[in-house]
Amino acid sequence: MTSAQTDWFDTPAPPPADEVLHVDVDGYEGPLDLLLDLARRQKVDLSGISILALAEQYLAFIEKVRERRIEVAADYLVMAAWLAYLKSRLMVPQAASDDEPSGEMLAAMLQFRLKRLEAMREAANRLMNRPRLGFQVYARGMPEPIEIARSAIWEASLYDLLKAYSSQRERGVVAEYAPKLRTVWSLQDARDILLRLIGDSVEWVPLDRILAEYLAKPSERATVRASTFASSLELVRQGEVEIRQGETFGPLLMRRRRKDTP
Amino acid sequence: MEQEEGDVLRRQLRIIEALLFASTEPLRAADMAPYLGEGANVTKLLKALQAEYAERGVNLVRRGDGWVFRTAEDLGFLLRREEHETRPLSRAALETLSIIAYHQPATRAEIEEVRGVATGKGTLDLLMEAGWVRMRGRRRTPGRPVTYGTTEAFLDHFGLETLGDLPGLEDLKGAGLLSGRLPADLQIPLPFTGELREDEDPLDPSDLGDPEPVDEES
Amino acid sequence: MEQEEGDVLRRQLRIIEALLFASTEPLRAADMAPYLGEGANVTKLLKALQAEYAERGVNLVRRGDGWVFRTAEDLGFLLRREEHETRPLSRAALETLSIIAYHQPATRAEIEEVRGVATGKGTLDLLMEAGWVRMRGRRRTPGRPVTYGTTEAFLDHFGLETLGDLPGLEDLKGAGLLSGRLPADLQIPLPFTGELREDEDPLDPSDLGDPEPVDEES
Repeated sequence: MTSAQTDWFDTPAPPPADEVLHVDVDGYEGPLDLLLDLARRQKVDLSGISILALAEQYLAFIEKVRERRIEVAADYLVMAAWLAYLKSRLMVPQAASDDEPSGEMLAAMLQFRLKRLEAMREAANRLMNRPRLGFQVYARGMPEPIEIARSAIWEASLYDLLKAYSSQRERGVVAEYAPKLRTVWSLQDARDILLRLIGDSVEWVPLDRILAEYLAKPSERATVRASTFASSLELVRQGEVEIRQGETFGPLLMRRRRKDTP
Repeated sequence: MEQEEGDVLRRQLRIIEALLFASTEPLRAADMAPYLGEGANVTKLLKALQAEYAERGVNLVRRGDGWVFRTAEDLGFLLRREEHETRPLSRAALETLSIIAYHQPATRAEIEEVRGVATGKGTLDLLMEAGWVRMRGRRRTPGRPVTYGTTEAFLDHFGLETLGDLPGLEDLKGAGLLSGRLPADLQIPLPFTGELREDEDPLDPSDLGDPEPVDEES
Repeated sequence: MEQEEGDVLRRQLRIIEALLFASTEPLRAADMAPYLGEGANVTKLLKALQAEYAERGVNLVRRGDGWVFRTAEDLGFLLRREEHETRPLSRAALETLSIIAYHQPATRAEIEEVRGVATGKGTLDLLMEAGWVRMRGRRRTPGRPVTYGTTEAFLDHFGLETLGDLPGLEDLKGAGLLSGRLPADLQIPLPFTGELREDEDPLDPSDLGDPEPVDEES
């Protein structure tokens, strides 16, 4: 196997130092879009791109995003896992007995997909730049009523028909709508749990760390934060705990109030 | 020099030709002048264009102060005004038609059950008149209600080869026509494409004149 | 005799000219044939008329199976009106449109494979509502997914005579970028595209989330 001497191992393009990646995935339409954007930043033709470097950039990017605790859709993580796998295939020489696709093949395929997406994007641009009807090209402004023999007096398209069908089936569904039951922490529950978790600790501890085990479930995260925060204000008022926040949007720190202090 | 002048003239003619063609109302010479550059003699250009179109199927004619393209008068037989304009199908008719398409053979009661409102007899009549819906037979249940189905003309109009080409649940979701948040038991039937289903009888001979026993409805 | 034939031809030309000029939508040869009397060669007439208008400010253009008069493209900059699109297309919609145009017939899964992301609600149905995209039929594969393609209105809007005029089509074909599937030697789908081919095993669970090399054999 000759995997060690291929294009994919060419010197990785240096990451553009002057360009700070926006640490946010909201602007991207999926992992492929993000990868294409990263590839574009290398400012070379897609055919000459280093897939290894690209994979590293993607992994670094996702890592950075997660450090900032920005939630990343599963798609991005699956791609990250796959790229990590690809990286391993590219860096480890392939055993002759190995039936799995070689790293080069996987990389070539990713490159193909990036090229294809870019080509479609360019095609869309070229389409929109054509002389379009109603923008640069015009139809007869004053059509004259000429009767062209048509088979139907009534006009309806397949789309109209399907839309009519779908919307009335959905209408039927809405009538049977039952609100989804969600777990909600009552303020009393939140107060009890908070007091139990803080215990007698007089150290400043971030609220999120106190609540770590409860915050793991995404479906309950909002109610856990909201209810405990509201309860904690009440506890402060009653002189049970103290709260501190160093900066705007910084972590909320909490501790048991020492009884001996006035 | 003359060649150049001819080119300019040709270009000016093309411009007023396009302007007149695309305009939604008659244009006056003054409306067109700004498009032609300085010193253009619009009236002369219009006369020239009029002469070019004089023998064609479309003529350039004056309407008050304005100019407009109109079908040549001797071809007026081609024009038939407002008599048979195609009209969009009403929502009620579209809904009824789509239910018949998917749920056929369907009785009127079944159509109403899906729609949740009474279906006026006029709606079914209209769909039958349009040639898209037909009476198929009678359901073998008490009252022997008439069953409705779609016609060949229906397939033809909507560009379907067979009823099996109607998109199913997943397709409708995929096209964004149905939202994802639907109960799992929501079903979209496969239209029955055969001649008569086992629970259907052929139409009675007397049905052919009279679409359905007249009953009172709101 | 020849004179007479020329007269008939002239009259036929005037008739299709009038019909086409009067209409804002493309007309098919079959739409016009009934007005021409028997034995008229509509296609030949259309070509002749197209030639007559080739240099004018208004041109006769083909749009799929239809023919229609449109203002000349080179005058576009002059006629350009300050109109704004009522609803500019989103990037997702634009990409989806071009994928359908260049890959048609394309299923939703194929569109998603190219974009690497699920098609949001309001993309396909918006394109269908605009009249540019239609459901064409079903793919003869398991599940029989609906296939999408473009319409004549799409050709008309973007000024294309046929799909073969799509910009860059030949280059893209040549580069192998339009094959519905990946090139034969590259058929290893990414995880997010769904199925694996029968000759493949999925990644081990341990591959996921472990960025380190996992190859133990070598």
